[in-house]
Amino acid sequence: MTRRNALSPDLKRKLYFDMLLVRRAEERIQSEYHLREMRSPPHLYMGHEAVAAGVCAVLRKDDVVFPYYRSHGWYLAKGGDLDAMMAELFGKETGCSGGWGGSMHLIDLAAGVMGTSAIVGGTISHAAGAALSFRIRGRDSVAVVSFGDGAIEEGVFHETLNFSSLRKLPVIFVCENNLYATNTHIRDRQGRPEIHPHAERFGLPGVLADGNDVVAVHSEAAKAVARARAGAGPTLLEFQTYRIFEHCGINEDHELGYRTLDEVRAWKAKGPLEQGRHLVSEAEIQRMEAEIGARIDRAFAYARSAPFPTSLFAEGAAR
Amino acid sequence: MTRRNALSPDLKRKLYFDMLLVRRAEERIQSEYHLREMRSPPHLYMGHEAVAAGVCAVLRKDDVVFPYYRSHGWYLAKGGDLDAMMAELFGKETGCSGGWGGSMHLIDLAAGVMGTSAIVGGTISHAAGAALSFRIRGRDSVAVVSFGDGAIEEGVFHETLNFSSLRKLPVIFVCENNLYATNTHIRDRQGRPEIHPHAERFGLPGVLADGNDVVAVHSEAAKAVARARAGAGPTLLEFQTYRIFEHCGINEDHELGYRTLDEVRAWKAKGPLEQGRHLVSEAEIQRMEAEIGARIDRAFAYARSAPFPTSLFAEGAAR
Amino acid sequence: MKFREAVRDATLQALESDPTVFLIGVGIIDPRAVWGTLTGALEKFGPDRVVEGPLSENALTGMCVGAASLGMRPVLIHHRIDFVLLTMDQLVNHAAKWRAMFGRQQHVPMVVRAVVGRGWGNGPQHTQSHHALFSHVPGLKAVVPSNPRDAKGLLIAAIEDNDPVVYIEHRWLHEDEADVPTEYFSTPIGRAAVVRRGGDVTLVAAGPMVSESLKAAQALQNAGISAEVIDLRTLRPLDSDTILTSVAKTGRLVVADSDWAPCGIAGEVIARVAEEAFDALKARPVRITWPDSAVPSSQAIEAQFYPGAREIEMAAVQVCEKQKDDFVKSTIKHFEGPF
Amino acid sequence: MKFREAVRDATLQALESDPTVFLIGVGIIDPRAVWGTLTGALEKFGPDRVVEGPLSENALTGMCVGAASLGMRPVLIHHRIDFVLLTMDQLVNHAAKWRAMFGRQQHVPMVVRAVVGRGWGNGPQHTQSHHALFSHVPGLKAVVPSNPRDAKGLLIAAIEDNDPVVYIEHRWLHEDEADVPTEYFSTPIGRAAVVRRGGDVTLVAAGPMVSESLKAAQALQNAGISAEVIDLRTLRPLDSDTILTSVAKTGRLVVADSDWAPCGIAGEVIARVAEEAFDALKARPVRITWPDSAVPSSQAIEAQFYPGAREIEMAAVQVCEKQKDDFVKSTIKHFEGPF
Ligand SMILES: Cc1ncc(C[n+]2csc(CCOP(=O)(O)OP(=O)(O)O)c2C)c(N)n1
Ligand SMILES: Cc1ncc(C[n+]2csc(CCOP(=O)(O)OP(=O)(O)O)c2C)c(N)n1
Ligand SMILES: [Mg+2]
Ligand SMILES: [Mg+2]
Repeated sequence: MTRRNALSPDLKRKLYFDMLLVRRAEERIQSEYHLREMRSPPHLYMGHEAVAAGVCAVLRKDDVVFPYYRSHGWYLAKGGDLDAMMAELFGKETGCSGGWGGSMHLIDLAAGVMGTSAIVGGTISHAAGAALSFRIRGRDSVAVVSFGDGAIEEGVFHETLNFSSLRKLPVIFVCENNLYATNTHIRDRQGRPEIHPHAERFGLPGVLADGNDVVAVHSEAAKAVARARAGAGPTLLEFQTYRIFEHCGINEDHELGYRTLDEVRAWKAKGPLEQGRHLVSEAEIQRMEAEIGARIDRAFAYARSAPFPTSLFAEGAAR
Repeated sequence: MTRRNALSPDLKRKLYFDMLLVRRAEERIQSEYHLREMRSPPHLYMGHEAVAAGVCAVLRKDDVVFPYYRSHGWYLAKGGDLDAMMAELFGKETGCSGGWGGSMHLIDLAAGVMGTSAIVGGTISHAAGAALSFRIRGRDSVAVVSFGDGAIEEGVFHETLNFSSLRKLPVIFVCENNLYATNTHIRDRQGRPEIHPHAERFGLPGVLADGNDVVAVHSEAAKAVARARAGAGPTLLEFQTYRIFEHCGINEDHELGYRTLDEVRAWKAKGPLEQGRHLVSEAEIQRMEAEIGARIDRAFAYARSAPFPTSLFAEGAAR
Repeated sequence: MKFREAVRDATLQALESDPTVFLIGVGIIDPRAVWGTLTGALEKFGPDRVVEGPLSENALTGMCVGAASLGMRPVLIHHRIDFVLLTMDQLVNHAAKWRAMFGRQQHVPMVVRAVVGRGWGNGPQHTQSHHALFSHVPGLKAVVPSNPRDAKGLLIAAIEDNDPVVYIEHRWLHEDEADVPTEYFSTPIGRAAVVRRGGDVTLVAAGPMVSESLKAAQALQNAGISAEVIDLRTLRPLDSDTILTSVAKTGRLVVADSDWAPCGIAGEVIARVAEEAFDALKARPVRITWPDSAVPSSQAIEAQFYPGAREIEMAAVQVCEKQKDDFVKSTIKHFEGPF
Repeated sequence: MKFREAVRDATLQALESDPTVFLIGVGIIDPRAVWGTLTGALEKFGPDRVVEGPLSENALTGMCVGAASLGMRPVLIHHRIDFVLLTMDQLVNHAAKWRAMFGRQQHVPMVVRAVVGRGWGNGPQHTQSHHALFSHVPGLKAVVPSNPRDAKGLLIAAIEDNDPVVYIEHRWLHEDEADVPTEYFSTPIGRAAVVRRGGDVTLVAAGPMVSESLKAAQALQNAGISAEVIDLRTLRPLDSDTILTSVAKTGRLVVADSDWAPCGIAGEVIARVAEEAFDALKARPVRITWPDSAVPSSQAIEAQFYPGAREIEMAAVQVCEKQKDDFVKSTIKHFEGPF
């Protein structure tokens, strides 16, 4: 298992690198969005990076993830192709979804990134179905689904927990609790605003951890994945984190008044990159920045020069 | 409050009478069903009588109940019209739903029996909506919904508990846990086959009681209703009970093999009328039997002689 | 073989021949085995491939989408199609979108097998058809067998298909009997069948209305009208060619559908013919559908609800004016229906 | 007044004039106030009548049924109509059945106000229309305003109506501006409007396709074709009379619908005309609808998805053969659309 001091240097680098890659890629999306080349609604992951990075670091290639629409982080951390992701945001034919999906619908089957949904809670049951298919086929792969604190208000969350527990399916439910659903606070939506207690009365473990501490995320994910792989059943992981920018779009939004600048600042101070800073040396960070910068330059160049899909009908639409 | 020894003689008589009325009415349905005059699928309440009788005894006329399709007991205990119920089962124009609903869709608005649904879990959210309307209008009425142990597997149960707790709505959730959904045992359907623990993590109280002990039901219902009326919010009541006959229809069904005759016998032995026997004297029972028998005779005669609805289109259907 | 036995035959053969096929649904391990359509399945294939579901139709549907997107072929079974309304988000927003939304890398080979109820006062919530809802949405397919042979062939075809298919099964037909090949075979999706040849009028129907149309055609023959009868079999994609070819010959069209008219399949057939074979039409096309009402429970008025052979026959006669007088002679005697 | 301001106007006036009216929905207390359509509502009427809902669309819909069955008039608001698919069981199995199933003792005066998205790569799950689904089911009503005046009048009518009404609001129209009476008024449900008089061809449309049809009519005039334009306004119950009267005059019909064709409202209009005004038709009726596909995200192909004035115009010219040559002259110059 992975107690803090037990992390290998490679793992530490990987965890930090994956978080930094997401952060920098989204910062570039932010800075170029005004050019109106990327025309799909981006739900930025910035602030959540530790969750995807920490969980994906314990997954195998044959494990599958079902991210929600806030999926950039999961797509990249699970090994999704950055060029194809940017091409998708640019609406290009070589995008990971051929230009049909946009930012909310990323996929990379080779990397085990299953399709994402713009319907809140839409893929929670998909992950259980994937886990059921592993069971039927006698594989030891696991399925992971991520969703927000609002998604647990959808009935399907409870339906799926029940069935997954009943059948001891190899599925891990990752709730990224960032306190808000769009701009409504969890206390205005839930009778008892805590996520992890929902697990226990379906008969599965529910865990609470700091979602901005990538080491804590990694450690809880490792236990849950080991449990699932061993056939002991599902786990619900609640990771407390925070969305830094507006719900959908590239801007800050404290001026809307639903949250204060102080609250945002406080969370930024304990952000995943800040907390994870100890994992790597200054020199390593320099190397990472250089590599990541180059990758992102290439991805944007690729996306820009890629062709648009030419015909709706070529894609199989009938007149 | 109503501890056993604190029950008034009138209340004791009422509790027993209401249970006996349901039992005898359904026995008559059973014995005459083969005549093929009653052509709608009956979900007999026999075995559950204490739940409806115990809960309805604490309700006011302006309180509303949303029974599920297994509704004969609730309809009668809340004061629904027996003649109109039987006419409905006979498909007659003077039936409580004009012949349009049948056994699964009873209603008596004057008595506060709201419409019932043949969709499992279909009226759980309706009760919360009724409670919300009381809140908006500043009334102190309460809404009660009944449903089975299978209904809690539907997402809407969890969605509704959450919202009701959040808003502290005057609604009481009554789960009649008879161990089976149709012919599938609760342990084959639920990861943790207990109902009342679901309440607590939404922030409302969950109570477990013997649903075949009408005094226990009455006592728990009284607390929950007082709580709701006082504005302190909803309660989930789990009453353990048992369905004596087949899920839908009039026959015994142990020969199907999903449950044993011994199990049925054991539950019948601790049935609601058996456990409630102490509430009334032999002489009182004689009087009740006579009155109930006369009422049922009248209701069947009424139903038989009542006219059929004459035209689909008179009822507003368009060609 | 009976219709329900043909459904069972298809199910067991599919489970036998393809290890990725599994069954899931509420109450499918019930000893009554969904009116006997699954008898023996659990014993033979075990609880991993005959999966009892909790009362969680929405999640079960999403689980089928997830399993199918990983290469399984789930068959989701509902005792009533009315319950499918709890799953529309997964069917329409997810299953139907998965192939297009990800640039055709994903596909969802799942079957939703849903039973339509009728009779014995089942009432408004246990008797709906709703095949029009599924026929509306690109990315879904919908089939409605009218006889035991197609019950087997279309179910196997649905399971083999790489898109989500809604298989609509009318309980009313469960006891119908006919010869059905015992070997594994499939009936192509997207092809209607001309089940009776005729030259004066085209009667189009699906599911339970096919036998009603055939009865009507028989009666029309006595009235000197030769009716061609088309069994749609698949509602989406609709086989326009077979319909248009027939109407090009007959010039007259009556469509019978066991569903409500507005935005229904009967109207769709008429719209296509009007758009694509307008010049061939010699008379107004006619729809025979349900009254615009819920299905009542009472036997007294339920009897007025379902149209049948007589309504089809009468409509056909009306569109074949030339024979109207013969009609009055030939059929008035047994025309005593509600409308 | 802008379309979205008209929606707000109707909402605030209804809350003001009837204490049984309340709003409920996911994110309706958001400072952005559903694109400004609810600005000030929370402040004025408080959290008991502007009820923020958790992300539980299905339960919220059932709560509206329950509250409405006790005499309230809930207005349930969805940021996207796609989310209504989570609530079909409550809408179709419950709200739509309540009046009939209990012998007309119950009624459910609720409004489902649902917004249709379009543009900026919203993609397959945030751009559907689905008005056909609601138009299919007896017991439901469906309205689609095409302009700010009807946006207000139809919303007030929907709230006053004693049956469940689905109010379909195209975000595309939110910024459209027109004169709207400031007082409380309602636009009758079930009545279409003839928004332009003409004698050669009838163009039928709803919602965003109305302005496209009017543009087409303008262009057709240059081609010497006089088009009558009908705004359906209500999809269920459909105002057949207004359509039939117009077609009786013009003999030609083009129906434009922002939805998929199969079992859609355009097909329904054509089916009714074919059935009830067959002899009046001089040419094949034509549907202008969406391609049979999900709505793609990429701007490059999304541009090919939505038909508009040009497709309507071209279809109208085709059904008015006599003017075809004039057409080629008059419109070919600006016909460069995708198809
Ligand atoms: C079923 C459904 N309802 C509503 C919406 C609109 N919506 C999109 S994101 C969102 C908030 C979700 O919040 P949460 O689950 O906490 O995830 P977060 O965006 O905070 O990461 C809402 C209400 C939707 N997309 N799907
Ligand atoms: C949504 C839905 N799914 C399935 C059914 C079929 N069905 C009718 S009753 C029933 C069992 C319900 O069991 P429970 O809730 O425990 O109530 P009980 O009948 O035992 O009193 C089922 C599965 C239905 N009517 N509605
Ligand atoms: Mg959130
Ligand atoms: Mg039960």
